[in-house]
Amino acid sequence: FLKNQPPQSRTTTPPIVEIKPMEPNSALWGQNFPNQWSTFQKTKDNNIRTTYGGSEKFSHLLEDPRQVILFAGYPFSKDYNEERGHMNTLIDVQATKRLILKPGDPKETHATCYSCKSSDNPALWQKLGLEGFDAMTFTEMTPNMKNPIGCANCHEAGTMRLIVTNPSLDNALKAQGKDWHTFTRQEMRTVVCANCHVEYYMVGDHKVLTFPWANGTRIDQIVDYYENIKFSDWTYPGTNTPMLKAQHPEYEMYTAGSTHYMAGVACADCHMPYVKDGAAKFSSHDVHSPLLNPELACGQCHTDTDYVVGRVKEIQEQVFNTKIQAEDAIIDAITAIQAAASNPKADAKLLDQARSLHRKSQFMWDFVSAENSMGFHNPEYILKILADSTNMARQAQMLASQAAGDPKLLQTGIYDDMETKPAPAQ
Amino acid sequence: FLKNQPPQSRTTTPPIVEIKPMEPNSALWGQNFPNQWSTFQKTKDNNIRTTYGGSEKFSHLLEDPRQVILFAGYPFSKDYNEERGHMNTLIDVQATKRLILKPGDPKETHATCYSCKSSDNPALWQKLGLEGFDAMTFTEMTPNMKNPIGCANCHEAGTMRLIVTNPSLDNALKAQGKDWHTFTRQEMRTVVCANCHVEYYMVGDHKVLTFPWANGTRIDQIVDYYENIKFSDWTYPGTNTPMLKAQHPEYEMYTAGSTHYMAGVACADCHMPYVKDGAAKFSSHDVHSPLLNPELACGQCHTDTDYVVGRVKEIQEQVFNTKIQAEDAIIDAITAIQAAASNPKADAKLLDQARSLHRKSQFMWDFVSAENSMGFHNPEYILKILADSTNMARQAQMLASQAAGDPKLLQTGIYDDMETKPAPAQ
Amino acid sequence: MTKYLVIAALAVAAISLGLFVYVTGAPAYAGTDPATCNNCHAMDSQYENWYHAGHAQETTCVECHLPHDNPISYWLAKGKTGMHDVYVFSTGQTPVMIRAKEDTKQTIQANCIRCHQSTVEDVVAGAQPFDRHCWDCHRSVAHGARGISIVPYQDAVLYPSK
Ligand code: HEC
Ligand code: HEC
Ligand code: HEC
Ligand code: HEC
Ligand code: HEC
Ligand code: HEC
Ligand code: HEC
Ligand code: HEC
Ligand code: HEC
Ligand code: HEC
Ligand code: HEC
Ligand code: HEC
Ligand code: HEC
Ligand code: HEC
Ligand SMILES: [Ca+2]
Ligand SMILES: [Ca+2]
Repeated sequence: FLKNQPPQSRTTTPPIVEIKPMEPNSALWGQNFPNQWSTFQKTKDNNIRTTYGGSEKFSHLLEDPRQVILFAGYPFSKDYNEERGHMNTLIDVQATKRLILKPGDPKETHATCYSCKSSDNPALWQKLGLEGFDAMTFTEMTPNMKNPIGCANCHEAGTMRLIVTNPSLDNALKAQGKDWHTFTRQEMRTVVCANCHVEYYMVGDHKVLTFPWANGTRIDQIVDYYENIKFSDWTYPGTNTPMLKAQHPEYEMYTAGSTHYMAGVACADCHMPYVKDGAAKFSSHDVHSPLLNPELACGQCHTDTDYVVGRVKEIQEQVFNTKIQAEDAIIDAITAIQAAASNPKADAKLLDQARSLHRKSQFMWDFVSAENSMGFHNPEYILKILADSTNMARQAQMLASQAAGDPKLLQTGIYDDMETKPAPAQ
Repeated sequence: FLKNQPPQSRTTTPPIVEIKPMEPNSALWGQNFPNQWSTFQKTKDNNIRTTYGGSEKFSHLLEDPRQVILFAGYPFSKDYNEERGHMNTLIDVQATKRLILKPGDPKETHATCYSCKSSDNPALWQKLGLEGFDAMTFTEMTPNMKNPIGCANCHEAGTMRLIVTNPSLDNALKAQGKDWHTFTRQEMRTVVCANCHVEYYMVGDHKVLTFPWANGTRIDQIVDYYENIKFSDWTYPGTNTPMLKAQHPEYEMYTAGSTHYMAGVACADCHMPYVKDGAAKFSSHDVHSPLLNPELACGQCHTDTDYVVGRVKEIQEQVFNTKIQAEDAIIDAITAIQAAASNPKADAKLLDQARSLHRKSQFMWDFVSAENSMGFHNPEYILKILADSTNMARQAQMLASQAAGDPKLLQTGIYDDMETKPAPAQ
Repeated sequence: MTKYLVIAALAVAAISLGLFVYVTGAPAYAGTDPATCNNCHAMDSQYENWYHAGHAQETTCVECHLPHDNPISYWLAKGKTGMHDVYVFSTGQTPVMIRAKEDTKQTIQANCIRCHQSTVEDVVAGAQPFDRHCWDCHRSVAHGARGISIVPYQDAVLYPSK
């Protein structure tokens, strides 16, 4: 019976249909690669939740109302949800209340927000160029957005090799003197995710998508970068702090000397483990929390899956608790700075020092909070960042009190004392 | 291959000499077990230093003068050195300036300080009982101390099985409803170290050695324990804080859900790796830093020794930096509390809250600092403890400032601003 | 009573053996050639990793995976596990991750000690039972790195990069 086994199918040959470069329609690619396509489509309907992640679109603002305060004056205080699978990108980006679509509004949302949401982008970037793409408004771009994320965001048609498709990533690597064409296959299994799972900001009136990596991708290097160009996303109400918002820095966090990264493990090893279809083996394209299929995601390397999943629980709980403490400290600081700022006699120099610490402290907290593994991607690094963030927040509060010459500003535990917790802004 | 092996030294049969129960003289046991004895003797002369540990008897006070301030008013501000191998215990305990030997001095050092330093103890404990042993003064006990640590501290003569020899450990386990006789062999490979590598305090005038484990061995449970019995080691000068001193809590730290403990790894796996004499394996009794022989200590479990040793470096650096930040925060707090305490108008209630946070914050820092792996035994747990410690120290400073109604007490970075750093006390 | 059990056991053994040989139709399975195990791609990664680990020169699969205390238990086990493997495989029930069963681990451990007695008897001996697996420490000895592997076991074909 060993003879009449299905032959080991080589998933890469032979192509049934020719795929043209940057083909946006994943269904066409899918004819050549049914396994990858069928698993990819599962990302549409996943809705299982895990303790801190998973694929259910719950509201982070309702889960943790502290974030309503921390993002006050910024669209994230209105609507900020748990992310879902790759095929939901268009639905979700178009549904978020964070968008400002009123034509002519100086803050009107740009097409930049589509950068990481569609397989139509590679072709459009080639046609319009990065700046041309981003210069358009969100509304102007919408008609071009026919497909969510798809094969073309990660693969080169024909060869199927992994490639950098986002020009901003290409630029960011160049700024560090790196050329992704020289990367190994194993490196690409991580770098391909950096097309999107990275911290970013927008440059100039054309809102050109840029990654703040010129000094490197470690937290202190990114903070320095923003300090040097004096960038800020919004001004915090009452404190007048020029704030920074962090966004899903999975790549920066994971590659900052984490256990797994140092050991040569790639994003795809855990999030796209190999699965068997009869005799054929292929990478699951149903990308989601590895805690939903740990036998596959971790079991290939860890013989005792229950042990490692138990570790994840411990690591995440510890990070979660430390993260909440940082939030409480920042809220205490904000309240003090607001009081000091409204005090005409307050010492301006000390007040500015307080603001600068508030700015850094909240960005460092956000860098952890906006990262989506609740600490697992790099536990020690992340706990260190939270320790620093809390320390800075406390010092910011002290400076505010000194500025106002008023020790009454040193009240702590303000959030816990609130009778009613804040609801998402309108 | 299997035939031409060198003859095997059978440690189990037949004993060359009969060893009487609790025999203090290790040389006698050594006649039966030459390999273990010869490696054990190496602990005498080891003197290689590692980045944060090793066997060179350097002064922690000269390395980090902050600790002179933190231990002000307590003997640890006079003399606190890096520990060495097991055969140096008597030399080192008798040489330390921390002893108070003036007869009749109410603080005169008790024999309790010999508890973990000699293989004469098991016999003496049986003869005098724990309380009888500890009731004697250090000077009175000295003539009985003929041997440093030896076989009798860990092994049962005859069977050679690992046993709990320190009555205080037996009591502490009982207080948790545990009976070490039911422990597995693998558990004993960790528990045997808990005869000594644990946090402890002394009860009553007879200074009875006790481990604060009744609520459990996690940091918060130990803090609660000391809070409930209102215990304190000394009163901090100027602040009047009732302080707690932590001591080498390797066992508590390591067993608090660390990566390795959860994976079933024992102290002896890393600190007493098997070595070969010809073909025969035995446990190296030359106990020291595994970084001095990582190929043996880590190499069998981790095929890539350089990788794991590199990880240790990263983990320890991160913990070290975070630890120093906590020290700076505590020193800032101490300075503020001293100022507030010397202010007659200061609010007594707020001042007491400040003291209570200073007490907890410094004990938690010390629990990490007095632990000897510079974080490696349990990186995440330890970074969390440091984050909490720093957060509490900052809040202690704020409360002091509120108590005195004086924002000038909020000065930070006091240690860095010092012209001359403090030298060990006399 | 026990007499009947023994007979029953032998009967079962005989039948299963017969069945095993019949189903596979490959007397080769009575042999010890690791390549035979590898006829089955379910065994690919174990074969691969065994081939590249320290034991390949000296030690075949069955040296570790079948009891060697006496021929009876050897053939009983060979029939039992062999039947099991073939059954699970040919009925397409091959699990996501293949793991050694508890009794398999005991068999393996006994074999480690059988061959390495002179090396380990001093540490295995003692008043308390030696209650851990050799490969808790020698994680790479049999099938490549264990718990620390950075190369997923099961895809030597698709994933040769490391
Ligand atoms: C060693 C395994 C591992 C590696 C490597 C890894 N991750 Fe993760 N990732 C996890 C785990 C575990 C979680 C937590 C899932 C949860 O909480 O449900 C997670 C969570 C996430 C999430 C949120 C998932 C959710 O449930 O919402 C994203 C997004 C993510 N990782 C992206 C990445 C990216 C991008 C990389 C590479 C830069 C990466 N991961 C590398 C294991 C890994
Ligand atoms: C083209 C941009 C892009 C690329 C490339 C990309 N992602 Fe994502 N990813 C997203 C977006 C956008 C979402 C959120 C979709 C939503 O919530 O609608 C997401 C969601 C996820 C999630 C959460 C899924 C869930 O069910 O919660 C995981 C995990 C993830 N990505 C991992 C990866 C990994 C691993 C890679 C690389 C192999 C990768 N992503 C590459 C943009 C991208
Ligand atoms: C550099 C790539 C990139 C850019 C640019 C980007 N996103 Fe995303 N977006 C992601 C990734 C990756 C995720 C999934 C991880 C997460 O949600 O943190 C995501 C998730 C989302 C989600 C679902 C989760 C949520 O937050 O509710 C929305 C909505 C969204 N993005 C909207 C936007 C908007 C609006 C903009 C422009 C301001 C934008 N995105 C710009 C990469 C990007
Ligand atoms: C989020 C990024 C991403 C998207 C989108 C994506 N892939 Fe992949 N794909 C990968 C990664 C990562 C690998 C592993 C490559 C490697 O191991 O070198 C891979 C591997 C493959 C392979 C090689 C065989 C295998 O399974 O490892 C094929 C074929 C493939 N993908 C087809 C597709 C098709 C068809 C689509 C669209 C339906 C698609 N991919 C969408 C990231 C992606
Ligand atoms: C491609 C191989 C690979 C995959 C896949 C993998 N790991 Fe690991 N894991 C490693 C290596 C290598 C180490 C480093 C420690 C070592 O050398 O043993 C490690 C270490 C760990 C540790 C110990 C470090 C710590 O912080 O406690 C945990 C926990 C862990 N992995 C959990 C997971 C989980 C959970 C998954 C799946 C979501 C996973 N791993 C997937 C290879 C892998
Ligand atoms: C997984 C391996 C491992 C385990 C298990 C382990 N340790 Fe360690 N230990 C280390 C490493 C690595 C260091 C750091 C050595 C250095 O910094 O030079 C260390 C340091 C120490 C030190 C200070 C050594 C020195 O150089 O001064 C002591 C004492 C110690 N450990 C005792 C213990 C005790 C007691 C246990 C069990 C409760 C234990 N260790 C468990 C690896 C381990
Ligand atoms: C009887 C008490 C006692 C027991 C039991 C004990 N230790 Fe120690 N250990 C000490 C003392 C005391 C020192 C410090 C000696 C000195 O500095 O003079 C020490 C030092 C050490 C050091 C530092 C050595 C160096 O060179 O820096 C290590 C590592 C260590 N012990 C590990 C262990 C381990 C592992 C176990 C259990 C297998 C253990 N100890 C059992 C009391 C003990
Ligand atoms: C419960 C066991 C225990 C008791 C009781 C104990 N020690 Fe130790 N001692 C240790 C261990 C373990 C070490 C090694 C680890 C370390 O130095 O942190 C050590 C190390 C030392 C050292 C060498 C390192 C240094 O600190 O300079 C001295 C000196 C010392 N002890 C003195 C004392 C004195 C004085 C007392 C009584 C106040 C005492 N010990 C009580 C267990 C104990
Ligand atoms: C606690 C960890 C540990 C366990 C459990 C363990 N070993 Fe070892 N073993 C080691 C170490 C460390 C060495 C290296 C000794 C040396 O090279 O000096 C070793 C060496 C060996 C060697 C010699 C290797 C060579 O290079 O010559 C053999 C054979 C061996 N072990 C077999 C076993 C067997 C069989 C068992 C189970 C009964 C076992 N080991 C259990 C740690 C362990
Ligand atoms: C600090 C604690 C400690 C001291 C002191 C100590 N041992 Fe051990 N010894 C151990 C541990 C732990 C083991 C491992 C036991 C096991 O694996 O079950 C061990 C194992 C042994 C074994 C069993 C064979 C082996 O090597 O694993 C012998 C024999 C032995 N020791 C003899 C001695 C002799 C002789 C002395 C005095 C010179 C001594 N020991 C001192 C902790 C100690
Ligand atoms: C008896 C086996 C054993 C010994 C000995 C051992 N380890 Fe481990 N180590 C493990 C296991 C099991 C894990 C958990 C991850 C996994 O499953 O691979 C681990 C994980 C690790 C990790 C990843 C966790 C992290 O926080 O990054 C590091 C680093 C590590 N070990 C270093 C060491 C060092 C250094 C030594 C020697 C001083 C050592 N180990 C000795 C078994 C061991
Ligand atoms: C007919 C295909 C096939 C052949 C030939 C085969 N195996 Fe397996 N083997 C399997 C499958 C399928 C499983 C999974 C069974 C399970 O986990 O229930 C397995 C599981 C195992 C296991 C782990 C489960 C257990 O029994 O503990 C071992 C060990 C094993 N095989 C060894 C061998 C050895 C040794 C040989 C050669 C003498 C061999 N196999 C030949 C298909 C095969
Ligand atoms: C049939 C006899 C036999 C069995 C069964 C066996 N070994 Fe070995 N082992 C050997 C021989 C012969 C060598 C020498 C091979 C060499 O050095 O290339 C060896 C080498 C080793 C070594 C040192 C070389 C290396 O690869 O690290 C270790 C450790 C070891 N064996 C452990 C084990 C363990 C653990 C088991 C059980 C899981 C085991 N052995 C089962 C015969 C055996
Ligand atoms: C040196 C001894 C030794 C040899 C030779 C050996 N194995 Fe194993 N085998 C082991 C050990 C040890 C395990 C691990 C058990 C565990 O991790 O729980 C194992 C596990 C397995 C498993 C269970 C799945 C897994 O990977 O854990 C299979 C299947 C297997 N072996 C098949 C084989 C095959 C086929 C061969 C010959 C090509 C072979 N073994 C040769 C010792 C050996
Ligand atoms: Ca999600
Ligand atoms: Ca030392």
